[in-house]
Amino acid sequence: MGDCHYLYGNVATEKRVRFLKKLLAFSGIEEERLRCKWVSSAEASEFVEEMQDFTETLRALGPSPLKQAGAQRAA
Amino acid sequence: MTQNVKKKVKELLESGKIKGFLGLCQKNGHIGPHLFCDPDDLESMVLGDEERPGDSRYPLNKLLIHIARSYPDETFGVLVRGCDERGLKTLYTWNQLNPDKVIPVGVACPQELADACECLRPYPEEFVEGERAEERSSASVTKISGLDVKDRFTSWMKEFARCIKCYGCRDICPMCFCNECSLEAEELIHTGELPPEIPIFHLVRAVHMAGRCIDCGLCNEVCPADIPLRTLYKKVADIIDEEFNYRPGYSEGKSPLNILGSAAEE
Amino acid sequence: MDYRTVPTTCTYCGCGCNFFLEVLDGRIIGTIPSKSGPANQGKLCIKGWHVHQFVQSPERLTRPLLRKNGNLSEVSWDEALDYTASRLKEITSAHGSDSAGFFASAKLTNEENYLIQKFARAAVGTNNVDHCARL
Amino acid sequence: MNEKRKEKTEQPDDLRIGVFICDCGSNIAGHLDCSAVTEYAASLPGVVFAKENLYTCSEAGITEIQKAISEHELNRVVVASCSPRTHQPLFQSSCAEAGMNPYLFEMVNIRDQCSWVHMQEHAEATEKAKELVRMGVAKAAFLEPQKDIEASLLSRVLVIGGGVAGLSAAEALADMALEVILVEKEPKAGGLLNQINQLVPEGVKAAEYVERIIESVNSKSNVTVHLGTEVKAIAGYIGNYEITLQRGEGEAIQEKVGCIVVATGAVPLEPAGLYGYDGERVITQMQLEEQLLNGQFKAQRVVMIQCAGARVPGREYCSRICCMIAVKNAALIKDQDPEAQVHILYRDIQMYGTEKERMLWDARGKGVRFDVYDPEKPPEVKDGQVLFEQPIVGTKRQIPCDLVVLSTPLVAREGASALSQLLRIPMDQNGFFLEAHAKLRPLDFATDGVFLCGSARYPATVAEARSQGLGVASRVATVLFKDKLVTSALVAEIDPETCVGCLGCLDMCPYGAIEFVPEKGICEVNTILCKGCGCCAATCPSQSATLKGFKPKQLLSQIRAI
Repeated sequence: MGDCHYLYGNVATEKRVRFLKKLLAFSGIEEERLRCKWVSSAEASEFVEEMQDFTETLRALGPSPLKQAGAQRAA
Repeated sequence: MTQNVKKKVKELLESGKIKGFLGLCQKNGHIGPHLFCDPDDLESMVLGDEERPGDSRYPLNKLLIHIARSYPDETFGVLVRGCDERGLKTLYTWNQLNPDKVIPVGVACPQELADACECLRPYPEEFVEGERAEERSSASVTKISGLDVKDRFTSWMKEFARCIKCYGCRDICPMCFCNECSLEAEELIHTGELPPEIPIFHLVRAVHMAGRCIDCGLCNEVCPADIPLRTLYKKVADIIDEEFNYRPGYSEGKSPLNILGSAAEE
Repeated sequence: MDYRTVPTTCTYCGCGCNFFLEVLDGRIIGTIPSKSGPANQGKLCIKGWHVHQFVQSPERLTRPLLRKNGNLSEVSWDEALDYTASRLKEITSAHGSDSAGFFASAKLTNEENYLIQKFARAAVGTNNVDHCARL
Repeated sequence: MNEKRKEKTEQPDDLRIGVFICDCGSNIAGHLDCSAVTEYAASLPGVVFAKENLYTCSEAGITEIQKAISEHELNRVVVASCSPRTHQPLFQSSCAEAGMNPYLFEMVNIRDQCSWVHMQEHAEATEKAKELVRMGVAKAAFLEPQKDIEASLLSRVLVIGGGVAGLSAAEALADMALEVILVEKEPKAGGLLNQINQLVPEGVKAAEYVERIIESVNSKSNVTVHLGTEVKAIAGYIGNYEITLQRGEGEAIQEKVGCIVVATGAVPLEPAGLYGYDGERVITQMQLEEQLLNGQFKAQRVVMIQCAGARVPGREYCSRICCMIAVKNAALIKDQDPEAQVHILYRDIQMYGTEKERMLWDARGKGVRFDVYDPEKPPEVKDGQVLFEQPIVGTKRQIPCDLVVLSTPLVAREGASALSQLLRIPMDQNGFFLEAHAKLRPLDFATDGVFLCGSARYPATVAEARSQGLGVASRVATVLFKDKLVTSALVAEIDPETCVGCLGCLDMCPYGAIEFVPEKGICEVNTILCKGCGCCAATCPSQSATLKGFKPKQLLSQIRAI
């Protein structure tokens, strides 16, 4: 943390994400759908692992309730 | 019930400490905001209770911004309840009012109002009228939090679906002082839709309330569709408190989302 | 310094919502819905919330316009009323009373709306009366 | 309440986009179908020209772009190839040569995160490349022409700190014919070297070494040295700083400089309460240096304890130089009196480089005893003895001694945080100044125009401080040897019409580039200081602050093209 090209950019992001996750949860959108991780360009394997894990998480959660609601509204 | 406020305002006006006092008065059968400038003209002053306590509250601190923008060198008095005072404090941190140019005159809310508001602090730091009522925690938030995530979603979707996009929640909000509003930004929210893009419209506003909403509840009161906005923003305030130990109007200083780095928080 | 909140009634539609206009030094700067307004109880629609904007809009018509040689031009009330009266007379006498129609408005008071229908029926002699709130 | 100007979100209708798809030899074309991507690009809205190149960055590729700009009257160019890090500047300047505003160029990376990571998935990689190109084209449609920002530069440098790092910087800068103002807080330049005995491995007397540099600096007509002076105020930004210096109670001195070098050094920890430190029987290496320097050293049995007050909770870093100093002094004591007993108790020995490693073996050869101790069970100093427990074997040892020397770390100066606020430069958790990048930009601060060298950054040896001082001079030269400062136009801007002066952006700016203008009641961006990070744009509640080249419209068109 703080080790950001723009000095404190990642700290600011982290704060917003912490807030947003809880707001999403309260609004009925699973907070697992939002994820924020820092992976440097030298950590290819971490990145791949993270992406695969996130894809798995999303797959397990199923389509977003927003998508379903949107489809209903459009119908 | 207004004797002490009137006395205090009379003193302030006569001593020349304030140019005017922004309070409430009864005129033409309506209770509404009024700027009292003459110490002999305080007869019509009321505290905003028509049928029930506090049922005629107005965003006086927001109106004060309008006046102060044109008269930055004058000092004004303003009627404050607990929430209004929190509003003032927060507006100071946002540079929208100058604390040296505002003299608040406080009233404490009766228990009935504190209960209805689920208010964490239904009184200002100092008050000349009323008695300190007991604080209330937010049962409405607890109720929604207790729902299953799917039910929470369905319930909010139902609420948001009633929105008629009147922008009343924003227009009445004492913490909404922007000239240009994200709720009207085409890039963020599709235009020409009613109800406005669900749930983006209301969640964008909720995000903007983070570190800012002082829980006055006026948004909820002006909503023609009775969307429980206050509950949503109460939760927003709870989250910021849980995560960063900051509650606008209660805590000192700026919102953690407006402070660089993490040193200043926690 | 002159700051007032002036209670008034919305002219947009026939609901009769009450609000205060915030007036600072003679300029309307904001709209505040009246909590004690029996029709709206502190609520407004999007049009009502923005009343203060149109009132002072530079594009607002403040004087009658009359089309002369294909162009709209500002004229006095007398000229406009004289012209309207003479054309109404001409048209109704040439084509009958039902050749004229009257369009009332939600922006008028009850009394004004009463007058316009009375004028249509009693003075001109037609039932061709309609109202924008019917749209 | 709101009279918003509506910005059109439809694409501008006069778009003429050219797209260039690069094979990168076989780097891209070997793993996806570049021809298909080119064909697809040609079908995108606004695209009037699409071309596949073997190497877009080659002479031929560049000529191709320039030719297309004039022949097809392109007003946007998108290159889909490698990382913008590598070739964006080349492509931009090539577009500019062909008469197109360089800010109307957009780059798409279909190599690093596309062809390279999907080497076994030809079809999928092709589809992904198409998507990426579509996003790039969507953004390009909303790009706006910009003008580079230019500002003047003063060819003068302020060096804060007259230790070996600051002196070396001043010396080198002066040799480059730049005007230098050197400020030293103490009445004498030289810093810690004034208290040190001699330097390793050459054995040069520290005072002589530093005196030579001081003389060299003093002899230069373009250096002004202010001794006993402190920096009181700093205003302005790269190229144009206004500084206020204060000598004692005297009158303030005003100076103007283009760049600032921070060389404020560090101080040895005063180990109050550690190992019975009393300054007589238990002293620090620094005090030992003074004894050796003044010939007052008399002890026969010496025990040195390493990491005294270092690498402990609250001060977890390694001070790097203490092992070397201990070994140096131990060897020196043995040289003076081979009969003397010197014991070094350490946790692990850190000798940097082969020269220093040699010193360690030499010291062992001279009979200096080394014993490791467990930080969980640090040695005890008691009644003229040092007690410690040998790890692994667990034997308790007692070493009688008449002098205990504590190797204490260098710690950040107390004044560092004041300077950090003056210059708005960051410090790490230990109070040392934080460079822009430990490996790529070790002598720069993230703030342009301010540089860093010596122990103010991290404990450094004399040789390191000297080379950092010289290095920093060349960093300054890269800025000041230009006629004017030219910076990217991709910076933040604040709409004066809609800003309400809420200061939301001001505290979020890591570069101090935002200022509140009370007369106007709004905030303004200093375009020279702005680095285009976008914190302000993300914070502004009214979207009055935006980042050029990354406006919501531009980013969202890109995102929505997925």
